[in-house]
Amino acid sequence: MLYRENGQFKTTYAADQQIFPIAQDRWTILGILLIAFIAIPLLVDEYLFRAILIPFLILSLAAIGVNILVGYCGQITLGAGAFMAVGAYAAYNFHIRIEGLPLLVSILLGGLTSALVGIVFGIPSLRVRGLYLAVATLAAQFFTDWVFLRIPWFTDNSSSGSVSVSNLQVMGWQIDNPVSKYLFCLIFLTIFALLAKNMTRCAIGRQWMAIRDMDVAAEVIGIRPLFAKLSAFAVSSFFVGTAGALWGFIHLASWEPAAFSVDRSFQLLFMVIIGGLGTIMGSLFGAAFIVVLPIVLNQFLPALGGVFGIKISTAGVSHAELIIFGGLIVFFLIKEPHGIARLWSTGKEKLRLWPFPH
Amino acid sequence: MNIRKLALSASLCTLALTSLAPTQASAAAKDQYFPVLVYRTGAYAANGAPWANGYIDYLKLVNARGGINGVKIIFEECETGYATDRGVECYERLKGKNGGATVFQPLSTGVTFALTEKAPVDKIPLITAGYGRSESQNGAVFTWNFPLLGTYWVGADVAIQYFAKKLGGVANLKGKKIALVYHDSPYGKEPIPVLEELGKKYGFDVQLLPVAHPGVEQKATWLQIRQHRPDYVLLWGWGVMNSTALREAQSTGYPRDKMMGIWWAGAEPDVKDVAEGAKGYSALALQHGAEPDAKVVKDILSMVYAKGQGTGSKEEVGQVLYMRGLLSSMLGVEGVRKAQERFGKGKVMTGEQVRWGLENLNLDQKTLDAMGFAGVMRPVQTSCLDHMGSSWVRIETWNGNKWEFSTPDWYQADEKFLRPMVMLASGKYAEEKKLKPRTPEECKL
Amino acid sequence: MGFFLETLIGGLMAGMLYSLVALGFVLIYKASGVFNFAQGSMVLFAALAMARFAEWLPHWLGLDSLWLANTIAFVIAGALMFVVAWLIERLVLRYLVNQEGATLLMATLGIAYVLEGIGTSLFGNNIYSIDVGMPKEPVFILDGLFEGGLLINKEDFIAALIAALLVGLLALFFQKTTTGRALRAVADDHQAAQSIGIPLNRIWVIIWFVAGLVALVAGVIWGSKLGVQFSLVTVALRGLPVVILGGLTSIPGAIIGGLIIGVGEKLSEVYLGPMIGGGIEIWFAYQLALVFLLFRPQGLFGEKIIDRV
Amino acid sequence: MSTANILLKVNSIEVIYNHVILVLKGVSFSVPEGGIVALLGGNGAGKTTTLRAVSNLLRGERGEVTKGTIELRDERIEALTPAQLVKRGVIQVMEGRHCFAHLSIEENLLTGTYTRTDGKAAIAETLDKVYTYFPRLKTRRTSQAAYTSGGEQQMCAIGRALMANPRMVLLDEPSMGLAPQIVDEVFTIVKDLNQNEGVTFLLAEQNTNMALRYADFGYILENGRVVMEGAAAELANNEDVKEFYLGLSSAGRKSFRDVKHYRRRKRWLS
Repeated sequence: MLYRENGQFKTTYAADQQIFPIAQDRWTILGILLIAFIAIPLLVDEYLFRAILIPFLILSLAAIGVNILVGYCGQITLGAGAFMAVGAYAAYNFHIRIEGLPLLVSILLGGLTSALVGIVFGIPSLRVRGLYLAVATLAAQFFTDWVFLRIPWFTDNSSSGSVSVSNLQVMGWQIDNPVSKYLFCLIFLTIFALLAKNMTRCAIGRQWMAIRDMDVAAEVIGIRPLFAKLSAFAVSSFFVGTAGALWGFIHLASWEPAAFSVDRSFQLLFMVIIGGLGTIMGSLFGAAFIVVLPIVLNQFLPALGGVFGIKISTAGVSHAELIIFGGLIVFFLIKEPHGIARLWSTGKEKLRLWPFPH
Repeated sequence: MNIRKLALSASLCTLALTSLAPTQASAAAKDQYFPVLVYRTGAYAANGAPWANGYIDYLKLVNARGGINGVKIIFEECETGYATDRGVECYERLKGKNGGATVFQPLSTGVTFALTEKAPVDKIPLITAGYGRSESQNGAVFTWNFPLLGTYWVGADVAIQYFAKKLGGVANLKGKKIALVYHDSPYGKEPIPVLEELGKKYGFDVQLLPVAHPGVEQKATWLQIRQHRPDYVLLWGWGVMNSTALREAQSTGYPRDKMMGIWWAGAEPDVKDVAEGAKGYSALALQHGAEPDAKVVKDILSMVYAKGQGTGSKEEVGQVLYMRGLLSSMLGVEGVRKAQERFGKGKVMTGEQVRWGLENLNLDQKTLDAMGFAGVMRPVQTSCLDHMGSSWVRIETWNGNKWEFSTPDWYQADEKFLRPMVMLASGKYAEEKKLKPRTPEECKL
Repeated sequence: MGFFLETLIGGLMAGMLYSLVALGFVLIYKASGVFNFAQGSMVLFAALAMARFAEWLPHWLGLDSLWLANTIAFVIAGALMFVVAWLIERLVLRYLVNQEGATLLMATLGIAYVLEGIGTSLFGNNIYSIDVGMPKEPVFILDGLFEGGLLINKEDFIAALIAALLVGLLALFFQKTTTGRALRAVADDHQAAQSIGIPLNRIWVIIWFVAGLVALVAGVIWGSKLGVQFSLVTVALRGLPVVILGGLTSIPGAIIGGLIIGVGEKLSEVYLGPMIGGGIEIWFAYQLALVFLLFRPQGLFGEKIIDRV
Repeated sequence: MSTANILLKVNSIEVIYNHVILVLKGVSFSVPEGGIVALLGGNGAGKTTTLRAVSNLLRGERGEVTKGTIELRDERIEALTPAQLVKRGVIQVMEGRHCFAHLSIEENLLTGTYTRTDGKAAIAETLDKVYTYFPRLKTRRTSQAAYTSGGEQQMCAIGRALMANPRMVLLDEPSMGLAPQIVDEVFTIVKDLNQNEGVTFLLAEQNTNMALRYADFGYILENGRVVMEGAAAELANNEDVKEFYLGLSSAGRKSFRDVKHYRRRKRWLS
């Protein structure tokens, strides 16, 4: 009953083109943002910040990037981890090699470098499609893994290949405690999500979607596949690379190439598919699902076993975690192949009609 | 969705969420809390599990013996899967529980690197017995890392000493070829600087052969070894990589008695399935080998396993990795015991106090004998500036059936050679992090 | 020269094993349009079952013949793979008819996790060996021609023979049977196949079972060579460049692709690796596949991608 | 219509897609043995959904029959799989043809025989018969289906269905995207098959004119409801049908300016 747009009349084009055309949505989003920026930093403890919220924010950002490429432009990628690595190592090199370069600039330059590399690895997409492309992007993954392991220059000649950063600050704001790290990532995510949302609503976004839905047809009506595909690769890699830089700088502070292994790529693809292809909201849902679920299961199962008086061994817990995690993924896909975002919009649809079913 | 379903899922969600929020530190903890990072699943489970069992069994033994001056130990496992981000999550989850963690032992070089940045903030010592970053021996810079008993640089140096001995002196190393087959990760890369330095010093050639995680694909590596016929192969693997290397050596006909493994490549899971095929293969032993006859092992069997409280299977008690876990555990416990001497016997120690204990460890032969470690390890003494303590290495050989010590010799790394490298590397780290190394005066506080 | 030949032979042998993994991908893709990322987990699951039953059976039944124990274990593992195939159809595929490729791919990743979890909790997490009596020691031939002789690995050789035999049998099955044609029809269009009365359910059980058997054979061979352990799941990643190089729908493609990749990666590692630091074989395999793809986007033997608006 | 020879009886079915979208709101009709029945209506009227409900292909589209019954010779068939239905002699030719793109025409036809158990000779005989009805297919037998023309693909799809030796064919939009001449050809063959082989057809068509010319009986669907039914000739002469579906009115062809812009629903529903 509450969720109705009755009485909200659009009198201008601008009003009709808003991101959230329904007033209730606008209030909800505003409320969520307020909670995220003000309530959470006041209420939440350190563990939730470090182990869940910060990884969630950063991986959401990466998932948005992947979603631009996979969900909006239809180019399946299994190399997202590689672009995170490029972003992180590039930002690291800018950070240590150029004295006095502000942190923000380093991170964004990391993203830009990743975008350039993304364009290079996007070139095969002009020729190769679908699953073939997905596997071809794995080439990027394994190649970057190797590069950062083998070429000492990228890791500042560290003997182990592991690098670390410290004393991070932005314009005098020390980013050292969990709250400041959380807010820093949150600001990034908010701005980038808005950016992505708008990008997908304008001409370039429509080009991507045209390419996704039928590239030959899109080409026929005058969309340049070269430009559309490579721009999707560039924008996507920029997002993913920025997320990678944040992952390295803010979350881990010390990392090795294994932090961006092929597992990470799979994880990101998981997020966008579980969350919903072609929706920004879905990337966030997916990231939440994939980040939180294993941790919850890991802690929840022993507790659950305790209720029934069963003591589950650590190995047993991780096996059960794997089984349940895999099972839930399959379950979700069966229940809603279009992802959590679709579930969300179906829910909204029902709410609109409520109390009538159809 | 009907009401029942809704209620059920809501209550499950609440339960899940409450399980997420870690129980906060109770004001006065009564027990000493040891978090245990383990991996019992995944590609490295075969090696991670016995280590973890040894680690926990020793804690159980201490409790059975009445605790640390009466203070009982509680512990909790967390599965990392040998993945850095899972390890970090485990660390964050466990560090604040039960009044705060005593020490962390990640058993992963990658996790160690990540935690090295976090431990100083949380003031929790990291024990990395036989692994971790080699330069963290310098306690002035790495104030919270304790690579007790030995670092990889020690291992590399001793391996070369052993080769020299077999060849009849360091002079004969000249012109020889030594291949390093290593796990392509920070762990595997640790020995490279030392080997290259030593190569320059003695005039031998180092051939680097990386093997990608998890190490099941080594055909090309061993073809190269067959091509270059190095005089010795140094195996720096972990988990399934070790047994694969031995199988490949067998199938390309490289003599196993010219292969030498680091101490993480010298345990039962590495050779058991290759059995006869691995005969003659040697590995460094970080002080101990398989010690089924040690008193501490017998104590564990009688005081823990006999009561049905053993963590793993009985057969594995006393094996190499089990002993390694047990030793690591013992070092942590002794750190607490030492700290109690200063800060109050029978009290629960904080991480900071335990650090003092670890920096002032002095396990002489008498203490070791009393604890049941006679013959397992040699005395160890640490200081504020030396976080490793003395390091002793033996050489064990697989006879097709079990590990045995082929020679009674004990080796020690060449401190005169390694110390400058440690200082250089840790100095670079301090400079990067803008850290001010501790002075001996600060140590006394 | 001798060394070059050795590397070449080593590459061919390794390639044959990759083909075996690739074959699993191709079979399932061909018949159901599902890119089955769970293939690696199926290899692990099958190999674990085989290894553990071969170890347990002598205890349970008092058998002392290794051969008999292995045979029974193989049959049991095969039966398990049938159960797995049936369950996958029953619980997953049935509900995902007509979904997009990405969704199906994700579902197989979910299946992979479940299989890994169940496999390791049932059968354990250590390194187990499968002893099917393969010879381990190397043989040196043509001593006179090359210094030190040519190294031939009997075990590899037998493995390659088995792989080739299996491939031949499967090719026949696909070319000559009605089921084979129905499989291809299903791959093209689930719904149309359904509409003309091809029972998707049965077809899927068949094909997943066949892929399971291929996984079992692959698992036994790899397991006998390297031991059975969790890392076997990564062989799937070695099989991927093979499938895309050979074409997702082509059985001969899997073979040729496997050989090309095997030889390519070993030669590159041995000759190129030392120059640029080593450890290059995995990405080299992928790059090699990519280069081929640029010329033939559907893989060497893949069905032509048909563009009609 | 006497009940004795009714082959298919659909009784007020309701279909919901994705748990929220109600598409059919109580559709009832029946198909007599040996007849050609046409379901007519514009886009989104529910024709395809009705056919899918009968042939049980709804599940793949996340739809389900929530109310009503479907009976084939007095047997309830809602719970059967498509394969079981084909065994009972009911087969659907889907909208948009759906030939197996990578198979040749002949292979396409042969896939239709999967459910048959009467041996190779019988199959070869059916193949010959299909080729006589569709001589075009014979000339293209080895070409890949994807590269044949739309008309050939439609023929291939119908031929493939015939290979199963069906008693009843559900034909969805056979005229879609085809030139009028080809449409004629297809419909003529349908009529021939109906008369010579006794195959019953249930036809969903937008091309009302063409459909009514060949069908015996018609139902008009609008918004998921049957709004009118009657013998084909009767429908073709109905004023409203003429006006709304055939573009004609009593005054002959009208200028577009005079076309009514509303629909007299009351009259439809009365």
